[in-house]
Amino acid sequence: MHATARVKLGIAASAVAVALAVTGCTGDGGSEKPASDPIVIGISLPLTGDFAEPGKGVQRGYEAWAKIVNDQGGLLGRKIELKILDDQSNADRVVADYEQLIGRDKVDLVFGPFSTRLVVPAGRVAEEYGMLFVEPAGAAAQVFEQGFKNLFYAAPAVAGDHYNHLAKHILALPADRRPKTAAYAAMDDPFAQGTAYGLKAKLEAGGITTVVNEVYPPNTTDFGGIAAKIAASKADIVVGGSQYQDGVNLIVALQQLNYQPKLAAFSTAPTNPEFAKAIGNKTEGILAPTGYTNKAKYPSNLEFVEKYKAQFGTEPEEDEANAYTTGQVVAAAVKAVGCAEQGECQKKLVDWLRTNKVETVVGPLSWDAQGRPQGAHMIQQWAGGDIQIVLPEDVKEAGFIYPKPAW
Amino acid sequence: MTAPRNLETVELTKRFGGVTALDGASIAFHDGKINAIIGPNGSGKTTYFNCVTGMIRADSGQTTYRGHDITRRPPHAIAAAGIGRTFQLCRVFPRMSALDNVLVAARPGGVATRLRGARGRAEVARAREWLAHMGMDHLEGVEAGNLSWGQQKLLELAGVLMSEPETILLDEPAGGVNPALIDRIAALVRELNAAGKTFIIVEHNMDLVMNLCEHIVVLDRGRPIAAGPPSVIRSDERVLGAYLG
Amino acid sequence: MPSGGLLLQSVVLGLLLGGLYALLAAGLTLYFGIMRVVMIAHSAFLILAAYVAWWFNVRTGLDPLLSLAGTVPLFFVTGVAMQRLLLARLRPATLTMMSVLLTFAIALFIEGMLGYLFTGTQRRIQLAYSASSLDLFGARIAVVKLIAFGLAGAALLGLYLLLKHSRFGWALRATIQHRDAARLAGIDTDRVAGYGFGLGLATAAIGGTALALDATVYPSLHWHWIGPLMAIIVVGGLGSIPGAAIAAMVLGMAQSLLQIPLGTTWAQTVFYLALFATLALRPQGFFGGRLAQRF
Amino acid sequence: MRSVSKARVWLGLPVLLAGVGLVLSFPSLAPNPYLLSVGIVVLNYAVLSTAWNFMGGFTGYISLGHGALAGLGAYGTALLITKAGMPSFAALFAATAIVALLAIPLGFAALRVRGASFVIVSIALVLILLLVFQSWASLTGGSSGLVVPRPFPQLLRPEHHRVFYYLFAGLLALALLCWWLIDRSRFGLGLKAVREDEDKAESLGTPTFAYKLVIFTVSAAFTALGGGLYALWFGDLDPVFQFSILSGAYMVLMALLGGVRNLFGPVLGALIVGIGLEYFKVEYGNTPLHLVASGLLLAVVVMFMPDGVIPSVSNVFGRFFQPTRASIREVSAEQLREEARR
Repeated sequence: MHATARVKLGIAASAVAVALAVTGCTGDGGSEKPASDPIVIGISLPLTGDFAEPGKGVQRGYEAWAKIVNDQGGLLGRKIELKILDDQSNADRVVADYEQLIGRDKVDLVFGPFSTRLVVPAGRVAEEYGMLFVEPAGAAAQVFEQGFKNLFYAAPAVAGDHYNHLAKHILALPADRRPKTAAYAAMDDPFAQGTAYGLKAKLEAGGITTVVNEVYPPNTTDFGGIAAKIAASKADIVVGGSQYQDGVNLIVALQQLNYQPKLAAFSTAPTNPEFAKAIGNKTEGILAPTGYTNKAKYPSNLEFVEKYKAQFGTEPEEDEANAYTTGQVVAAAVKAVGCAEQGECQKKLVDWLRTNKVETVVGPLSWDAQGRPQGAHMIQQWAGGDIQIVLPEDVKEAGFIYPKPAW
Repeated sequence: MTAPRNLETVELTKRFGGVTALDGASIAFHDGKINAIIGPNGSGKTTYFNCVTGMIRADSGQTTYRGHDITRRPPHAIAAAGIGRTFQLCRVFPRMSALDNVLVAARPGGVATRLRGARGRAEVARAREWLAHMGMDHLEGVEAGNLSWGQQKLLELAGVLMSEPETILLDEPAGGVNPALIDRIAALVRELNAAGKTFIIVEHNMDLVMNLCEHIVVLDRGRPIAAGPPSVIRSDERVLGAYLG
Repeated sequence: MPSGGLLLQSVVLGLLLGGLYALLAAGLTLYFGIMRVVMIAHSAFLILAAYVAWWFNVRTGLDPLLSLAGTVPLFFVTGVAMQRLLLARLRPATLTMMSVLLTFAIALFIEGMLGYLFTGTQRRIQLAYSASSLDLFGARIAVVKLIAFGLAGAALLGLYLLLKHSRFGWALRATIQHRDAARLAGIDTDRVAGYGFGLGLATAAIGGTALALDATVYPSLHWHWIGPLMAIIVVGGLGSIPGAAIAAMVLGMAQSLLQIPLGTTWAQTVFYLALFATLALRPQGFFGGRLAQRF
Repeated sequence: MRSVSKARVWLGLPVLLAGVGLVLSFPSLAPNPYLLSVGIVVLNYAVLSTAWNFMGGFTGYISLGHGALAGLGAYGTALLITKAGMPSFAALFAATAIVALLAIPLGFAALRVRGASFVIVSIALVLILLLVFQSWASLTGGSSGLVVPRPFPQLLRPEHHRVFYYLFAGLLALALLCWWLIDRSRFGLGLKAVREDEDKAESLGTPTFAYKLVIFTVSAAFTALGGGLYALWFGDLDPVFQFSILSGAYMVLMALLGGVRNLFGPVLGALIVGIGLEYFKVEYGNTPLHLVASGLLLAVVVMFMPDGVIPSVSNVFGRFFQPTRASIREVSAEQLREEARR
C-alpha cells in the first residue's frame, strides 16, 4: 500500500518540476526595448490542416512584404521581424498562439490569420489586449458584427459584395436575354456562403427566381445529389459559393449530368492555377470574382509583383496579395503615427486607420466603423483556356460572354 | 414429494442457430433438497441454468420460482428473488480484493444505502464471516485474480452466500478441484442444506452426485429423460444409453 | 413533389452508393463476426487505399484500377499481421474495448501519416472519363460511378462465393458461429481469424480504389465513412454479412432519396437515426442472428 | 485493513495538500497570461478526463464520444445565454441538467447491449451532433460558429484567465470528490463489478443496467459542466472542434495513460498529454505528426500498460521495495498488517 503513496508523491514532485520548468523558462517578457530593436510582428497561420494551402500563400505574402520593407531600411528605422506560429487550422490553437505572441513574447504588432473561422477568435484576443488587428482573410459578414473596434479587413470588399459588378451586369441585361431562374449551392462556410448569398440577395431583388438553394458542409465530397437537383431544375444560371476542391467536385458532378447553364459563377476555385486541369479543361465560360490581379497598374503592385517574382519565382495570387496589403496598411499607420509597440501606440494606430485612406496593391482602401472595406471585387471569366477580367468595364481585359458556351 | 415447489420450468426451449440446446424442458425442483442435473456434454445443463437465471432469454416456455413467474425478469431481479448461482468455469472479479468480491453481493437497500460507503461495519463483519467460513479470512486484501483456483472457487461461493439466496445453483462445483477440496465443498453444501437452503447442482463427478444429492434429473439433448433418487437413476437404462450415446 | 426525372436519378445514385457501402460494411461486420472487434481503422485503410490509387495515378499516369494489383495483396497481408501481432495479444476479457482503442490508434496513425506525406490538401484523380456519363431512361449514370459500383459488386459476389462454397469459407463461418465448437471440429480458428481479417482489409483496398475514382480524398475523410458503416452493421445485425449488405443498400437508397426533400446534410442523419432506433427497439439488428444479442 | 487505509491517509495527506497548494498558487507563479491560459487548458483536460473516468474507470465502458457531450454542454450554455437570455452561470447549470437528461435515452440505447454497441453509439453521437450543429445554422450558427458572451465583460484578459483558472480548479476538485465518494460506495463497488464481469455482477443481484445508466448520466453531467465552462472562458464555438472525435479520444488517452482505476490517474494523464501536446506543437508545430504521436502513444498504452502509468510505476516500486510480493498468495494477515505499518 505504501507503494501507492510513494507514487503519488512522485507524481506531485514531477508536477512541481514541470510547473517550475514551464514558469522558469520565461522569466523576462516585459522589459522595455530600445528604439533600435526590430519591430516584432506576431502572426498565427494555418500552415497545416484544412486551410494549409491558402495559409502558406498568406505566409509568402507576409514574408515578401517584410523583405521589401527591410531592403528599404525597415520601418521607423527599425528592421521588421516576423514571428509566425502554426495554428493547425484550429480555433483553440489560434487563440493560444495570439495569447502567447501578445502575452508572453510581447510582440510589437500583430497581423491577422487566415479564414473567417480563425479571424473572429483571434480578433477577440487582440481586442482584449488592445492591439490593432489588420487581417487579410476574414471577409464574412459576422467578422464585422462582433463589435471589434481594432479590426480592419485589408482587401477591397467583404464577401457579400464580391459579386456586385456581376449582379449589376445581369440585371442590366434586356428583359428577353435576362436569366429567369437561378440555382445556388454554397459551402457552409462564412466566406464561401457569403459570396453566393450576396449575389442571391441582389438577383432575387431583381426578380430572378431561386429554384435550388443547397448548403453543404465543408467536408462534403459526394456532390451527386446536389448536382442532380440543380440539373433537374434546369436553372438558367448556377452560382457556387465554393472554396477550391468542392467547387471542382460540384462542376464535375454537373458536367457528369450534362447540365448546361447560361451562366456559371463559382467563388475562389476557378482562380486557382490547378483549376483547369482538375476539371479536365472543360472551363469554358466559368466566372469567378477576384479581389486582386497581378496585372493591376497600381504603383505599389508593380513593385510587389516584380520583387515577389524575384523572391519566389512565381507570380503572386490573391492570398499573397491580401497578406501584402495587410503589411502595407499597418506600415502606413505606423509611419503616420510614428510608433510601433504595445500600449497607447496601438490606439493611435487604430484611430489613424479609421479616418484615412491607404494606397495598396489592390487599390486605395478605406474602412467603415466596423472595419469593412468599401469596394467590390472584379469578375473574371474563363475563355479559350485562359481566365481574364471581364467586369467592371474600366479594368476589363476581355468581353463578357453570355450566354456561356457549353462546357 | 410433499415439499413445496421451488424452481419449476415448463416447456423451456432455447435454440442457437440450428442447434436446439433446450427442447421443451419441463422440470420441477422442491424446497429443502439437494438436487442434481446430470447429462452428457452438450445436453443443455448450463443453458438450463442460464435460462432460469435470466442470463439468456428462452425462446419459449415458462419459469416459476415458488409460484412466481420469473421467465422474463432480468438476472439481478431473479437473484433478488432468492436464487444464487456459480458459473461453470469459476468466475470471480479478478482485480478486486477478496473482501470486495464478497461485499459486492451484499443485499442493497434503497438509494441511500447504495451511496453509503461500501465498507459498512455490519456488511464487512458478515463478509468476513463468510470468508472465515471458507478458511480465507487471512486473504481478504488479496486481489481475487491472484488467488489459487480452489481459493477462487471458495471465494465465488462466499460471494453467492453473501447475497443470502434461498436456492443455490452450482455449475460444476467439483470441476478442476482437488479431492480434499471436493470433500470440503460437499460438507459445506450439506451444512447449508441443513440450514434450509435448496441446492441444484450440475456436476460430472458421479461419486459426488450420488453421495450428495437426493434428487437427480438427467438431461439429454435438451430434454429430461429421467428423474429420481440416486438409486433409481443408477439403474435407469435410458440414462446409461444417453451417456454411451 | 419532385419530378420523375430527379426521382429516377436519385434512385440510380442511391443504388450506386449502396453498392459501395455494402462492400465496405461487409468487411467491417466480418471482423466483428470473427473476433468481436469493432475495427475503427477500416475506413482509414479505405482512405489509405484511395490515396495509393491517387498516388499511383499521379506517378505513373496509368489507370488507378491497376493499383489494385498491389493494394489487395498488401492489405490482405497487413490484415493478417494486424490480427496475429496486435489484436490476438489483447486480453480476451477486455478485447472488445481495447481493440476499439487499438484500431482507433491505428486510424489516427494512418491519418497522421497521410497528412504528413501528402498534406491536408484534398486530392482527386483526374481521368479522361471523369465527366462522361451514360443515359438510362433519362437518368445519367457517370461512368466512374458505374465502374466503382461494378467493382464493389464483383468483390461482394466474390466474397459471397468464397464464404459459401470454399472450405476456408466454411471454416470461417463456423468460427463466426461458434468459436469453441469450430475448434473442437478441428478448425485452426486463430489462423482462420487471421485470414478473415486479411479478407476484411482486402475489401477496404477494393472499396478505397473504387472510391478514389469519383471522389475527393483527404486524410481525415475516414471519419465520415466510419459512422455510416458502423450504423449499417448494427442495423444489419453485428456479424451478419448478408444483413450488412441489405442494410447498406436500404440505407444508401434512403440517404439518396432523402436528399431531395432534406438536402445532403440532413439526409446523412438517416444512418444515425436508424442506428439509435435499432438499438432501442431491436438490439440484435434487423437481419442479424444471435451474435448481436450480447454485444 | 483499517490500519492500511490509515497509513495511506497519513502518507497521502501531505502529498495531496502540496498538490492543492501548487495548483492554487500557479496563477501567482505564472509570469504571463499565456502560461496561465495553458494552465486553464490543462485543468480543462483534467476535468474532462476525470468526468470520462466516471464511466470508463468504474464500468470499463470506453466512450469515444465524450467530446460530443462536452460540445453539447458548451453549445447548450452558449445558446441559453444568447437565445434565452439567461445569466452565464445559470445557463451553465441549466445546460448541464439538459445534457444529463439527454444522457438517459442515449444510455438507454447504448447500454442495453454490451460494449461494442456502446462504442459505436458514442462515435455516432459525435458524428450526428457534428452534422446537426453544422447544418442547423439558424439555431447554432452553423459552420460559422457561435460567439459566447463574456460572463465578466469588465475584466481584462489576464484577470479573466485568473478567475477561470480558479473556476476550473474548483470544478476539478468537485469532480474528484464525487469520484472518490462513488469509489468507496456500494454503488461504486457494483460498478467495478460490472467492469470485471458483468454477468457475474448481475447474477449476484447488482442491477447492472440501472447502475450503468446512472453513472453514464453523472459522467455526462460533469463532461457538460467542463465543456460549458470552457465555452464561457474561450468564447468561440466551432462545431468542427466542439464535436470532434479527437477531443473525445484525448480524454480516453489521458485517463488510460494515467490509470483509470486511480482517482488522480486522469489528472496525471491530462498533465502529461496537455503539456506534451503543447511541447509537440512548439517543436514539430507544422506537421500532422501530433496525430501520429497520439496514435502511437495510445497503441502503446493499450498494448503494454492498459492499467496506466500509476499502476505500472507502482508495480516497479512494489517489486523494488518488496521483492517478496510475488508470493502474495500465502501472505498471512499479520504480514499484511506488518507491511502496512512500515
